[in-house]
Amino acid sequence: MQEHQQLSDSEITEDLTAPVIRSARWFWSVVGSLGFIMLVGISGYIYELYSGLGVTGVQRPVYWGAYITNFVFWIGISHAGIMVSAILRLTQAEWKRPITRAAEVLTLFSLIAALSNIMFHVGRPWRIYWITPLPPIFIGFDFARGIWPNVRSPFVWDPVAVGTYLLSTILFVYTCLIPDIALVRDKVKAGPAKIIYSILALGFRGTPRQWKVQGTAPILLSALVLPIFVSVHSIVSWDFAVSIAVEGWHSTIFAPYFIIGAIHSGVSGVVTLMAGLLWLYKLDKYIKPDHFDAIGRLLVVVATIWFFALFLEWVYALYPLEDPEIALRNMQVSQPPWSYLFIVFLLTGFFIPVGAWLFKSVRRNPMWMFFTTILVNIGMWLERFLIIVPGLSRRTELSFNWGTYTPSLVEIGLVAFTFAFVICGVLVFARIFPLIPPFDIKEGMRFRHVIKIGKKNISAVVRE
Amino acid sequence: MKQSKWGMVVDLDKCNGCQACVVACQSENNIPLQKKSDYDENRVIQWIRVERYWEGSFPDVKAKFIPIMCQHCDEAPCEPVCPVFASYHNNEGLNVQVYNRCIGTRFCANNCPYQVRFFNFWEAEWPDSLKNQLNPDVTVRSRGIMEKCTFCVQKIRRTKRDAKVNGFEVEDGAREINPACVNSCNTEALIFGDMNNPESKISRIKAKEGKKDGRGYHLMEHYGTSPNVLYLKKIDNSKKTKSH
Amino acid sequence: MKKIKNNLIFTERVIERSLGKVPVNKELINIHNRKRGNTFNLFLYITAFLSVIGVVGIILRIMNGFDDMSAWSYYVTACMFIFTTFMGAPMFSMATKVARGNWRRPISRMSEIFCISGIAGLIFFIPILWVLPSLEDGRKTLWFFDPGKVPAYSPHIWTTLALIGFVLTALTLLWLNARPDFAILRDKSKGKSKIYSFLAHGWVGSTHQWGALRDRVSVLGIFYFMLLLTVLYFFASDFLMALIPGWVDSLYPVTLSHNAIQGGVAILTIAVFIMWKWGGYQNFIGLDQLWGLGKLLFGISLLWFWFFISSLMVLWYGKKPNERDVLQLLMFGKYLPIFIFTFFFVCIVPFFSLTLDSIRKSYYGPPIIAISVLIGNFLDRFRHYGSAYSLDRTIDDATHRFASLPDIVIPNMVDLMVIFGAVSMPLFFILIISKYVPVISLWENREYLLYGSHEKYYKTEVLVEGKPY
Amino acid sequence: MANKSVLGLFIDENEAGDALSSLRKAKYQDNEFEVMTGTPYPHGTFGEAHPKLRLHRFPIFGAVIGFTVALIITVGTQLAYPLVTGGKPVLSIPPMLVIFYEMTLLFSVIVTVFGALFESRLPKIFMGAYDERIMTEGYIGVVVSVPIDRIPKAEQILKKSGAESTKRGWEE
Repeated sequence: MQEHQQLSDSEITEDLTAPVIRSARWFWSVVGSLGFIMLVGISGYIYELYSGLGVTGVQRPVYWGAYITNFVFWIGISHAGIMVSAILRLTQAEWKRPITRAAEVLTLFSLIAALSNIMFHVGRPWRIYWITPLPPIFIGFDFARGIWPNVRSPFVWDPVAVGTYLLSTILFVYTCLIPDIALVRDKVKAGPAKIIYSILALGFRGTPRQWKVQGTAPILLSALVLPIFVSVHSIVSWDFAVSIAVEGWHSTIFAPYFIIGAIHSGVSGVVTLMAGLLWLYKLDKYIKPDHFDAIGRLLVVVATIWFFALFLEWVYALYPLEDPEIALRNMQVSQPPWSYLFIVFLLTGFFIPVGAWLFKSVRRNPMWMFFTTILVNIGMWLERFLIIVPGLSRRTELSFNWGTYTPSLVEIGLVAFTFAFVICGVLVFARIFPLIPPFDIKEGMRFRHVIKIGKKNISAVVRE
Repeated sequence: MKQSKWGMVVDLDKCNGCQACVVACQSENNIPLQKKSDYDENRVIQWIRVERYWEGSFPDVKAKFIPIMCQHCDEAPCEPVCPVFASYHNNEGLNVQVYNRCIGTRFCANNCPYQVRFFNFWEAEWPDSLKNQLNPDVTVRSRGIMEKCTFCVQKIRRTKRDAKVNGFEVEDGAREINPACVNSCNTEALIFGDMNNPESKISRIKAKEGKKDGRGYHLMEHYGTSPNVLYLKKIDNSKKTKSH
Repeated sequence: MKKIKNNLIFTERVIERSLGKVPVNKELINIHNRKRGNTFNLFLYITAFLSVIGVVGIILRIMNGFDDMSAWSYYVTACMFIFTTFMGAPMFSMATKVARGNWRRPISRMSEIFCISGIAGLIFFIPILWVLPSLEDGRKTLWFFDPGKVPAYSPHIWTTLALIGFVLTALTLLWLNARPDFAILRDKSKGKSKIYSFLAHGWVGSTHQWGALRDRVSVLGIFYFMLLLTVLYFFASDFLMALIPGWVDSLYPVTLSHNAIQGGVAILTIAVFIMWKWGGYQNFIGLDQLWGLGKLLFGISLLWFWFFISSLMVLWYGKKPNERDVLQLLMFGKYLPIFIFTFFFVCIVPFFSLTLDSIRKSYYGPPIIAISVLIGNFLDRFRHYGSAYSLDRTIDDATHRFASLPDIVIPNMVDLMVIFGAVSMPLFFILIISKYVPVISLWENREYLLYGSHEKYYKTEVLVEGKPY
Repeated sequence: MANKSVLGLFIDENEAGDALSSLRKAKYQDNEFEVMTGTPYPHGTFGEAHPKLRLHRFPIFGAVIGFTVALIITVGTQLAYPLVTGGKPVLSIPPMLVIFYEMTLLFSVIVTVFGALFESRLPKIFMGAYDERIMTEGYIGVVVSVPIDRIPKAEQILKKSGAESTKRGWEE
């Protein structure tokens, strides 16, 4: 399965630290254009801050709009980063080596993008720290709120969960990064960069004790981060599942449904990132078609389980045969603006990508995987949109209060801001630290064995 | 002083949909002026709104006006979801909305089946001429804050305080304790009172009409929020049924 | 390890491997063919006797009639117990075959042998078809019943079809996996034994046959997983949720399938322990088999808590009248003691004990925890099916809630007979076919000799494992 | 008396292994010499002592801290401000379970990371004798940090067992 060619250590070091030593030709132009998009988004946000939430498309009764959809979408993307790297580390799969750090960095920046969405969504963002369980004493600029947050509200669980997730991702990425910082410290010429890298590397020398810690610590941390990942998206789904007044929200399958959706959209995000890295940094020797093949098979399984959860949610929404629920589902399927979105969502979320992934040639071709996974993420953004907004338009008995929602320019600008922010963040990270861990690839070279049975060569690996 | 539990009765038979209560409420509680654009963008702030429903086909069409305000439910779904305790249930049975704690997450508005919570999208501004008519007892809400009907809690507080200071008993149905909408209703369709006090008008109505075959019903009972506002059906002599 | 001086390239170490001289594991075949000891026969007779009692219990239960559903609560619990533990075990061999862990090889056949318990499940299932009322009584159903278009007995029809398909898939899966072993045993007895030559059905071991075997097993494995989900989906919705008016829990089908997989792994751990302790397979089933099962049991118990908290949080927070009713009925009402025991056995015991290395990584730890999980699993089935079948469905419209909640049904004699019958009939079938199907798959273990071995690596000894495909 | 350290660079793992055994024969204790490699090798490749890690007690320790912090936050805030919301009990269990779960995992991750840094003795200010080529080109370094008088003997042993180059450095 693996057509593999042995590389020397210096060759690996050369290839993987090249982007860190000097920036690639395209680097500043790409980061510049992304920076421009971010500027446009931020100016929209300042306009919203100045004149109030009226500028967004939010109205009564659709009080949540594109920002919350974007928040759930980015939390979804962030999950697969940790899930892919944690599960691959726990099962010690051989093809984990090139993609674990890329996935974790994607997690890091999409989490920050998700948190920034909460800042856009809230009516008084300068008071947002009241949600966190900080003590209600006088903190510098603001009068003491005099009360603790309400622990029974899902919006207090959210910052606790996402904060835990963000902090543990940062610590996780840093512990696994120390050997590579030591490598860059040795590679880079003397100067301010060398001082910073040697401070960050904490004097890592590569003794057997330090390598054994680098072996066991990630496994221990992934075993701890996996439950965090499961709980964060369950809590995000409880933001919607606990409310009884909105049709289509109050169903118990929301926690697993959101998590499978997060894995589906997140793993596709990781595949898009991998294909992007492969194309941008010319890493053909490290990211092989087999990696795409293996992830493609995993995606087919995850997509079918997600579709089963979607089917369950729809069946049990119609099961009690209550009028508001049927009116909502009818609206989603037959009323013009929502029915087009629904069809696009079904096609891009499940049928086109999974249909394509059944063929081995598609799975092994990075370009095809790049486009199918982008389709998946478009579909998943629409899925969250179709969960939040049609439900809120309240097809209930009080028929005078039915509402609709169209995103305004400010919202579109800020959604674009988050996408640009994440891509730019990953590229800047790749510029400062090596995105594919060189020591992992070198370890792969040393552990590599070939078992020759008659004419067939089978790749083997050392298991401790 | 016995603990009081405020509630309201809306007699749909008497309500003729004249919107007097809506105007009274807006002037009493410093509700911002609503421009035409607010109505188009569906962002109007009406703590009490009168909904019109038509029944029957053309020859014998019947109009039905239902004034809907915050029901101050005992098990309000909007209270536990607020992260900053901006909305909670106080000991007088009212669903209280604390404006300076609210940060505008709008979670409570999603959770209210009666949709009686409103959000300040824009900063409210009044022409100078109207500034002195603002009610000093009620905070003027800035933008980004949720607000709703509070049964004119400022009137209840002031009357209870005066009663305690001057030592007289607050008698049921007094004009100074009734909310603005109840005082302004010319056909006395809205009745407000203390449900813990058995002699009060509201508890006598509740006792008489609240039973199985009485005219009383609660709005959207199947949500299980046990609201404190009792609606009395319209009496219709033409039809065989007593009320609809 | 040749090393080129200047750029330090690591050349791959090539290990020559061939199976020519290594004979098929004689010891495994001797253990399989040996005369069964008297303890084995003792167990065989006990389970045979109890299954006969079970059948008698079924007949007695049928004779007291179908109209009083609460009398059937223990019967349905026993039948569901078969489906959610014995039929969950084969999932282990499917999942680990896909994940290609090599520690599964000695115990994957044992998990496939549990497929035979589908027949016992079918026998116990048939009377339930008459117990379940038809759709005319106005209860909500998965098939969105409107008279005339959807037949009144559609839940019954589709569930039986799905169940028969499920049992047949299980049996074919067992036969496909065991076919190479039958061929080995047929050649071992030099063609004399007619059973093995019939069972092997002309297996000659050509590369085409091996390739076909691998594809068929993977396709049937996925088919088995989907059918298990469908069958438990029907059992959870039309045989349970529809009987409690107002219970809308879209997660329960998935929770039931998860409980089935947890029960399957638990009963497999006990079977592996029995094989290790008394089955004579000491030097084939080592510590890392039981350790692996312990880790799996620990992970799945965490999942149990997650499914439980997901549905509890939504129902508890919603506080709608029907949701408060369901919580009172299933958890906090009269069934509270059953719920506390279930939670203790299925979630707290495995979670807190398996975090300790000494219990998880031991021979005796996982089986004991597995027994507590099975007890919890049975109590969980009783908590749901017992209360659903003994509930009287009148709702007084003043408070929109149930008139009265059923209290815990005490099992009478016939119930106990049925429960013992339901537990021992699958065991009886398993003990019978373990005389013919070798309990450790010969060809999978032999395949491992090709891929796994200990090699010298400079100054240390390392285990080298190949990834065949 | 400050330790000085000498570093020997090797290309082949076997040579490094022989250097270690000859150092051990020359009665240098295990904690006085150290192997430095650019990538993780299976343990004992150079015959070095097996490092015993007690990394497993850190997460449990962190979990206990996290649980108590969560207990203080949830029970404390709900009892400090006993406001009834939505007819739910003041001390309502399911939301508290969520905060317990999150805080336990947060503190166990934090303590595990600090434990990992502590176990690998990481914040090491003075690196002693060190060569860039260990990390970048995959050489194997054997460093001996002993009092000054025993340095020349160690350097001589390293050279004899095939070190490509040796280097002096200053230990802490």
